[in-house]
Amino acid sequence: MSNISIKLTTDKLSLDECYNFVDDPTCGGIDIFVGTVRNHTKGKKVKKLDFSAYGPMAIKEMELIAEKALEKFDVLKIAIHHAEGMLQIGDIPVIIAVSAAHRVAAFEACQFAIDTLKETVPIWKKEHFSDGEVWVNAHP
Amino acid sequence: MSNISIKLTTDKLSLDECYNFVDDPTCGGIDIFVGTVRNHTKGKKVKKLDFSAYGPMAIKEMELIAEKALEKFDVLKIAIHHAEGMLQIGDIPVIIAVSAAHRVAAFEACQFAIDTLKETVPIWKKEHFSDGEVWVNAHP
Amino acid sequence: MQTQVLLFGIVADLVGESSINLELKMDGTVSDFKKKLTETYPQLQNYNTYVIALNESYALDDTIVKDNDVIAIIPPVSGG
Amino acid sequence: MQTQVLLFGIVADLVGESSINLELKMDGTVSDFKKKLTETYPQLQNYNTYVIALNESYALDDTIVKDNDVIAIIPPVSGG
Repeated sequence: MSNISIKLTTDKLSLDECYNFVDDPTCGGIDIFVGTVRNHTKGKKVKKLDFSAYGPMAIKEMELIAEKALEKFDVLKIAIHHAEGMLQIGDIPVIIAVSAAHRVAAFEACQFAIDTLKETVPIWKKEHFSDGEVWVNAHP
Repeated sequence: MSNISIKLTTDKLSLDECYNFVDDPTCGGIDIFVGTVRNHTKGKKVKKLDFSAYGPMAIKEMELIAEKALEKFDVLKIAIHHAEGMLQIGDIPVIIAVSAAHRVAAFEACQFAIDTLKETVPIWKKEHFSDGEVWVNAHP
Repeated sequence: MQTQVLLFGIVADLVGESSINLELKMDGTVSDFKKKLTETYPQLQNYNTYVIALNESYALDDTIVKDNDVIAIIPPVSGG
Repeated sequence: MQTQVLLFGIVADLVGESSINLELKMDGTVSDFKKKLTETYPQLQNYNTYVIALNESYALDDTIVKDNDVIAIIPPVSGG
């Protein structure tokens, strides 16, 4: 669909690419959420994060989220881009951009999309510390 | 303050500049709101928008919003950049970026900032149609 | 006292100036200022949705206007 | 029937493989598959917080596993 952009990639994610995809002459507001790799978690220093994905299913689930966001909220276009592979502090694992005629819908759809992504999309991150590594959320 | 970036400018606003300002090794999420010039309002086709500001007070009020956002929400850095002068369809009147350790605070602070900006910052826009022009909100 | 008043948006259009000078009595309030403004510019009689800023901060109706205060008339804002 | 099972995250680590083959009876359910999996890989006995996907969609415990279905074991996700 031309109003949905989904990407799972080992390349660096691009804020401008997401912005340009959702920008539209009929839109009045764009909300963009950018996940970033934090240098600490529960008081421990993180060195890097390794993201692995069940690729085909991750893309399907991201498409489902995008379709649901367009259905549920009065929004125009949505981009959901996620990175795979080894990320350093400050790198970007995920960008979600949503455009809407009115800003409240853009905010709501963007929050819905990131909340749902963190629940349903089969992507896993392993945190690397100086003294070992651990799968995040593996033991909820 | 080094965790607040305020700008009122006739230059093109930059998404990357706002992102780079708020990005921080301790942050896990960044929310960015981008206002865009819509090509219609209440069914009428808009040609362009002219933004004028009471400059010194607009900057003071944006600083107040930024300080209040840092106080009210658990966020790290905030950028509020606003354009002045004549903008065309697709141009960007405003960018607000907020970084936080956890994403919910970033979303909340960003919404708070744009909502408050639209109420308190002395900036006015005049919509130019093919058959005339009108100050937005002048007669609420 | 002689004051300088900054006008913006539709108020500047209605008055036809972006800055005016107004003679005010000493120790008058923002309310007094508004009355004087409407007397001097009757075209503002039907337009009273503005608020007043003194020295780049929003002022209340009972705030005292002091000598050398920068007065600004702020019609409903529409930034963003 | 012979099925291919994809493993991810901590489950792949526990089993030591990212893909395994498992002999399943015809017309068994996802529940039956899970039982067989734990019998074959006892190291998963104390790890049951995963869910199952069939053909890249989440499946329920009573879904029938058909021949040629792509089975995947999905431990708690942590993307974003």
